[in-house]
Amino acid sequence: MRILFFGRLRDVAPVGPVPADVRDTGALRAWLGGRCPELLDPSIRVVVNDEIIPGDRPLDNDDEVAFLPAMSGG
Amino acid sequence: MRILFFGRLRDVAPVGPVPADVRDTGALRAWLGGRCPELLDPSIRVVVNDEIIPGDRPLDNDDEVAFLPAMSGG
Amino acid sequence: MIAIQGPPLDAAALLADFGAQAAGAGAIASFTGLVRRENDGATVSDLELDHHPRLTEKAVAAIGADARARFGLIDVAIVHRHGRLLPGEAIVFVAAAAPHRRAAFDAVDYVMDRLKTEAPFWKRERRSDGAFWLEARDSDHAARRRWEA
Amino acid sequence: MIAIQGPPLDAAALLADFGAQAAGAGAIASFTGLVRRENDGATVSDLELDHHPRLTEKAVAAIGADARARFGLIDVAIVHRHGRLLPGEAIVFVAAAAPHRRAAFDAVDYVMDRLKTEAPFWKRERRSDGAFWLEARDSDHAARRRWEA
Repeated sequence: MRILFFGRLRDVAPVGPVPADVRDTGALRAWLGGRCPELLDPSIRVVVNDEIIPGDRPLDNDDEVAFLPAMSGG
Repeated sequence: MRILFFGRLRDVAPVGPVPADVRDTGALRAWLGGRCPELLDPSIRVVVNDEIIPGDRPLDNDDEVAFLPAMSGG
Repeated sequence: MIAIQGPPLDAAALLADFGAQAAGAGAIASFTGLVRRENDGATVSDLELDHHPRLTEKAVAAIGADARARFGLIDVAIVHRHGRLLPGEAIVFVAAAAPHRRAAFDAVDYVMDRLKTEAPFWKRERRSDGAFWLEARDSDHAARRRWEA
Repeated sequence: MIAIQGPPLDAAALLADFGAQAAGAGAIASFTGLVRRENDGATVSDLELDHHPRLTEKAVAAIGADARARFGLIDVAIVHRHGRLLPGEAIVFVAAAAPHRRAAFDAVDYVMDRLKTEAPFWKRERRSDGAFWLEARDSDHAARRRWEA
């Protein structure tokens, strides 16, 4: 599983292997949030394979999961 | 006295010498309006020597009088 | 930059110059008005833009100065054509530079509303169905009133 | 034209291309957002623009398509930088071509409001007093809400 962090999360997000029993976006966020509480902020969006996931979704080994903080283009 | 017409007034405005007893903007407008009633339209602005004249103003031989219909720039 | 000029009016070149001089701006808004190819279903062949050389320049400069003061602009440009224009040619270019986007947007909008209703220009459109003097529409006057009070 | 790109972003050259292709338009509005030299009284040294390569392009294309449909545009362009930018450099260029000016103005305004609040970009400003991730302000969210309902 590939995990990407954007914006200010790049500076604070945890690195290291994800335990094998983390098999959906909810569990992943909870596990990462235990190491970096900022990831639990409800404004942070979770994206799997370029699609924003509002709820929960199972994860495979070849999924790419991205954590996006509040956006500010323009 | 030099008299200029702009916009659609160029197409309709009277040509010819102004009588010697026309000595202010009100009299000029009345005299011209007798030949071209369009000049009596209250939306038409009278300009003397590059200055818009809201009321009446005496005229000299070396004045330039311009009649401006409704404007539409841009 | 305020100018009333003959051809060519190159909007992109004007934006390049304007941007190069607007040091410190965070926002540049621009507007280009063009001669349309069709109006009311008729084909436009050309547009004749009549103006009063000195009065027009004075009126346009006053509109620019008002916009600069009202919106706290870093800079403003109004370049307006006169003479005969063909479809697709630029009639007017307006640009405003400001620290933030709202002021830049509003300033360009405001300048256009004032040009449409108050600047001494007169337009005759020659079309497949005749030649017509264009006047500001009711919507132009309504737009102009948004800036009052 | 929709593009997320590295340097250079030349707003004037983009306006030239855009204008050349917007046949039949009566109005072209544009906006250029630039890196400011100062913010909150501190000197800005550079701006880093992070993005999500595929998602960002998709989101920006969707904003362009929405603007085109909503305002009946002839054409729309959104060109956005990523990477490291210096003060004075352009972050974003937006242009809209329409038959009349109101649609062109509103479309550019709308695109900017959506980019500010919804486009997957993240900005870190390096200034004389530190490095700060910028987020959309309350005024940006309020501006975005103007287009709802």
